[in-house]
Amino acid sequence: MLQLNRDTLVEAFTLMKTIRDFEDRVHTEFATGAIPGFVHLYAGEEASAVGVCLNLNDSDYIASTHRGHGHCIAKGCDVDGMMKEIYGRRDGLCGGKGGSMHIADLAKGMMGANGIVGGGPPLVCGAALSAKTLGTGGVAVAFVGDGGSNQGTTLESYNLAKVWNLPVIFVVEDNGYAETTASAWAVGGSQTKRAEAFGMPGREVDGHDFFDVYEAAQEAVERARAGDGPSLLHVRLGRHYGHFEGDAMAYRAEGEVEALRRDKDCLKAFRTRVTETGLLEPEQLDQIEREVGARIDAAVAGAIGAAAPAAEDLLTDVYASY
Amino acid sequence: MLQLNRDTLVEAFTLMKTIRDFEDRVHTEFATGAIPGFVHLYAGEEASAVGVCLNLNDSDYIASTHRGHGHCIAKGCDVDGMMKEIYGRRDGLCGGKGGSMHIADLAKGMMGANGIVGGGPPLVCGAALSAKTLGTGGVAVAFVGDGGSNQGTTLESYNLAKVWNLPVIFVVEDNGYAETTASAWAVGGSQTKRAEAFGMPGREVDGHDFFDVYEAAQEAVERARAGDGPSLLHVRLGRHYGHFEGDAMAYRAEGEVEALRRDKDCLKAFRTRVTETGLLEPEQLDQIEREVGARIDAAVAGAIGAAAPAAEDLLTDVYASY
Amino acid sequence: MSKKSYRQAINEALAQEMRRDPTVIVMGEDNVGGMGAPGEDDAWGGVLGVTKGLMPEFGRARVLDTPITESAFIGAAAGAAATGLRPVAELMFVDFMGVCFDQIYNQAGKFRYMFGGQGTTPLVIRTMYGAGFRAASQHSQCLYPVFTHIPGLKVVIPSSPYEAKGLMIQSIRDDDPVIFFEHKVMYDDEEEVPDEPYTIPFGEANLTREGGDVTVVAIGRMVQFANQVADKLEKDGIGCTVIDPRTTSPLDTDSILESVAETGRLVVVDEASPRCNMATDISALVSQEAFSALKAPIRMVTPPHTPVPFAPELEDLYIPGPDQIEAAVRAVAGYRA
Amino acid sequence: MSKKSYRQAINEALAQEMRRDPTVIVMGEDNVGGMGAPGEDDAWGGVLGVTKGLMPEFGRARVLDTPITESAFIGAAAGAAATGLRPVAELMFVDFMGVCFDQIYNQAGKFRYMFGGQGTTPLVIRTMYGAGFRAASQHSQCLYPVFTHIPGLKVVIPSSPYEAKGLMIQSIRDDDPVIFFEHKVMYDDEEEVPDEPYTIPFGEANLTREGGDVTVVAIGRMVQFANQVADKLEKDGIGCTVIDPRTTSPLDTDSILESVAETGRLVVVDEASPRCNMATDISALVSQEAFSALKAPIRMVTPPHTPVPFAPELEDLYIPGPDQIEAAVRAVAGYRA
Ligand SMILES: Cc1ncc(C[n+]2csc(CCOP(=O)(O)OP(=O)(O)O)c2C)c(N)n1
Ligand SMILES: Cc1ncc(C[n+]2csc(CCOP(=O)(O)OP(=O)(O)O)c2C)c(N)n1
Ligand SMILES: [Mg+2]
Ligand SMILES: [Mg+2]
Repeated sequence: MLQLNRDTLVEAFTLMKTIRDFEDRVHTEFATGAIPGFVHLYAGEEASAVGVCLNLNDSDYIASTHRGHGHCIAKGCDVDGMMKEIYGRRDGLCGGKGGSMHIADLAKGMMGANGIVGGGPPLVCGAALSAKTLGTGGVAVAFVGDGGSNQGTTLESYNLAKVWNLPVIFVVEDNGYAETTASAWAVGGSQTKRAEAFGMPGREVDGHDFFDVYEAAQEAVERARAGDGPSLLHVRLGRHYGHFEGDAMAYRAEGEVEALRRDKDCLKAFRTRVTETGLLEPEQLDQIEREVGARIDAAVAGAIGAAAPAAEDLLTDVYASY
Repeated sequence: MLQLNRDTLVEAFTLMKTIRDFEDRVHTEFATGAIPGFVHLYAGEEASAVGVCLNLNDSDYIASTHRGHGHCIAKGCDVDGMMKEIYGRRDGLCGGKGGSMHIADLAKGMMGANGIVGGGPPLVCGAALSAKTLGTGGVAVAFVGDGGSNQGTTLESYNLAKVWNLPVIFVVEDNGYAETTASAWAVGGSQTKRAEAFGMPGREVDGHDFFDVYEAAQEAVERARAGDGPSLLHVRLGRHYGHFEGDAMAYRAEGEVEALRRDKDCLKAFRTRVTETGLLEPEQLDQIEREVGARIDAAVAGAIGAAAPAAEDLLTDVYASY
Repeated sequence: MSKKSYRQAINEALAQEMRRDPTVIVMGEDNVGGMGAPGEDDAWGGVLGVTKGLMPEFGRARVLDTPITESAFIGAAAGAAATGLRPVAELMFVDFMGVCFDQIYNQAGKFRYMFGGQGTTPLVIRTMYGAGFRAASQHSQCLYPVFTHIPGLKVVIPSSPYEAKGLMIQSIRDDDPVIFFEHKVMYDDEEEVPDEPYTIPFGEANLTREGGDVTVVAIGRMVQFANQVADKLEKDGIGCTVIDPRTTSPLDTDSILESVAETGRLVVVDEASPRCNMATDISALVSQEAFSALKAPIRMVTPPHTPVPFAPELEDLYIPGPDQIEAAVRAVAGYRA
Repeated sequence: MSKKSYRQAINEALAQEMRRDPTVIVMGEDNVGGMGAPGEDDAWGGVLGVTKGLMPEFGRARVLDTPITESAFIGAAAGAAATGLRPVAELMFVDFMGVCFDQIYNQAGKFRYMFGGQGTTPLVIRTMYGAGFRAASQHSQCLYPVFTHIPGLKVVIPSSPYEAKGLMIQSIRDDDPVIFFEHKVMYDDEEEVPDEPYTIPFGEANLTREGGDVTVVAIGRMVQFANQVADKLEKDGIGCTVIDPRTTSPLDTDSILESVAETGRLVVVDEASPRCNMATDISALVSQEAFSALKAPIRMVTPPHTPVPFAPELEDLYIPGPDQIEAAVRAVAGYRA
């Protein structure tokens, strides 16, 4: 097992639990009709975002997907600002103009969720090029789904990152489905072989196991920081909710989600691991859970009570100057 | 050695020589200023087009690239019509509206040269889908350059052809350069590993050896016709001229082209092979060469003497009806 | 004849054409749904259910799900159209054109011209457009002006269920590449739609209201709003002719010019971004061809030159609505030189 | 001050900005040339030589060659622009936008709005456009109307070497994504161009000729033709004001409207395909905002709604030329209601 200090473990648990509660609450709130638009929840996949992002610092960048809340939280975005954004409030992280699919916080190195499948990989090549050119020592991570792994923009980026020898990590989060379509059907060949076929290391990772993700990401990040170029992680995990809120999930097996929640929950696995090995006390974790719960309650209350954008906001922020 | 009958060998030599003479003449004629626009010559790569296309029939389709003359001739396009097209004449294969980069002959299964690098691979997936859906027994071939092998459209097509189990053959013609950029630099990983990473067989082929190409293509075509899906050939070869006419080739090594012409000429190799093994007589080949030369002379003379399109042609053929 | 939704009308058109012609196939992401998955087959029938039921009737060989790979499968549809099939491919949101536009405008749209009149490309691309779904700036665009700009493409924008069915059948039978725009907030709109197949020809506008004072040309969903305004203003004594061009390429310029010749006053309503859009296209046409008939400035009603915002309050401000149309009509009706 | 070609002017602008600001980088296919190849370094300097000499001065870390992978490297340029660099990326021919448009209009062009005003995206995309090179239908398009349509993008179309240098320097210093259109048949055009760096602001049109009878707005290469016609007609007593908008987004609407207020007659010359193009955009603007000043129909001079043909005879017919402009100007000048 990795030698992680207690602070890191506490941070990991706090972040994972924050994502879980955030998503569970968005799920409930969405059902009330209070949240507009498309919302794609990350619940069940927390170990991936957190296992990767705990290896990063503020000079590192990530680009996310339509399923971006978890990545945002793991990269340090403010949950109050995020919740307000999802509600379309003026004080949201993007002034209410972006919504769930476009949350970004450039100051935290979060280059944006993305409504375009495969939109992020080219962008992180650019962030990595900036890091390399400016000598910041930073790395850049593209999260992409199993579905997004078939998009030409993603595949091109593998090659560009290799050819330019960029400090990039491609994290393919394979939750088994792209909308309703099984990755087992839609992904010809294999993710790790694809990585190798473009000349970079590829590694399969158990996305329900924070420690496995953390360690694999650490290796990839170190490699990138050392100037040894890109690599790819194929993270297998499962989503607790539908593709988006409102999806009846008819395409999933009966009992599939229940089994996932029961047997593959990254939070449960983490708790077992750290308490059994005596690294953290159960009470400590309970305490974190209570704090996180309160924080999310506050975020929702804050979002509900917050003001909508003003009419004049419609016309601002199109250009820096025009 | 493959068991090819004499007729096929005669056809192979005739086609390869036709391409060579066609291109050598276009090179000379271009220098006179008579030919407008961009022209990319295929000389030196003949064994690839011919080795592949001799495995095809009229119900099979190919899609080509900007360097399309060789593929057109190998797939049976009329050389007079081609030459006229390159000169922009009304009787050209495309009425003078397409030019060198857009020669097509749908009746011959030639879906077009293409001015867009990576334009063809998606299209052949469609031709293969037609063949499969309509039960024609046909297959479809995408020719793509080493440079085009990095384009997302190409990479996506590998996956789609695999996932849909289409009768497609991807022929990556690696002439070492994309414009001036070496494939050794621009292609991360390897072509054959890429094929395998998408779940299809990939095979390296000596593109200066007609027999090697023919045999590899035969295997791939048989596989496709049998319903066993796509495969990829990585054909290594060299081009005798610049990227396009007018290219001074400063990026190539001194003596590189000379060595290619001297040691790697597919026509010379073919002649040696078939005459040494007694399959064809030198005189037969000489005779073919004379005939081909006359044919190309006639094509050029015909093109020079042919009429330009008429003014009203500008507005026709935009739509089938409007 | 029975009440059908816009969604049902399109679905019925697809099903009837697939029955009539075995070369018609349908493809797109999750157009069936559940491909390779353990649960139900036909699990989605498209993200908003438009293709539901086609696979059970026609099988997976004619209703194909695809990986997320728009260049490859839209290009495949183009290639299939050039080689014997009549594919109806779904580009889920028109906003996604940016990852596959080449196959549409440089390939499918130019085949016939580049190849000197060889062959046909009977390709239909179905795609969702428009704001109002709180789907934010990458899922709410119109973008039909971009397709209208391209020679070789036809652009169809049905404004109601009846229009949708007839125009879809025409699109499938048409021998050129057609981009068929479905407004995502209209899928549940209902009206009487014939049960049997019928076609609506391209390039023939529909006059949904007739009046002598002002010509209002409206595109897609905007036709509804224009009709509302026309009905309201009729009571105030302002007669509007509302023209739904149905197709922006080809465009029925005659109907527009004839109407303006009568009314002398024009309002164009376009949900697309305001620069180089259909409002400018039609305004320019009229200012060149019917100048002498014009009695008032042309007024364009469009959203502002901004991406589509997420917050409902902003999005509602963004979308051109009946109030703005009414104001524009009143302004041109009341204009005296 | 010395005579410089359009090519040299752009090259000089790039070099001077790279000297001034170490965050400016240049990238594109064969922008250096010979990458990984055995022969000369800086073998091409771009397909038509515009970036030649930059690599020897600034090194391969700042002048990057790329694989043929426009989505990835144009997207990388966008991502780099959002994270501290000022990239100038070359999309060799604008016709290739179809394989990478998403990164331009859904990513770079919308960052600032989607993100509620966070950050800037100082990205320049240099690209070649236009007909006349006998390059056929996939290498001859204009397509700037498509970019002009998109909120969040700026569109710059220099009409001469002087314009090219000043507008390029402005583009690099600008904090928004800029698409910089270079006409491929103008690279050898020469005129006096200052040696020192200078900027030309966006959204400020240039009046290249002044005359009281007709306003001619022309885009890009068409400005030359418009000037020729203005000079010729001046001798016949028809005075033209020729307006080069320089940037179509932002567009200097004031200059156009002021001129039309004086002349009352407008011709718009646009090399782009005629539907939803800049000719329609400017005509519509004027017919809405300056109607009462108009004394004649607006005339648009554009190519026909066809792809660009290959044969020189056809291509020459395709491109709007001085004769058509002259005829249009004479027609509006001679128009009496
Ligand atoms: C270019 C593009 N194509 C299609 C879509 C519609 N879409 C949104 S999410 C999605 C599925 C993505 O699957 P995956 O990449 O596996 O991510 P997951 O949803 O499983 O996290 C699709 C098809 C899109 N947003 N962008
Ligand atoms: C999408 C696109 N990008 C760039 C180009 C410009 N271009 C034309 S040919 C070429 C090089 C192609 O190299 P390769 O695929 O190896 O083919 P080769 O010329 O060697 O036969 C490039 C970059 C293009 N036509 N289309
Ligand atoms: Mg997935
Ligand atoms: Mg090559």
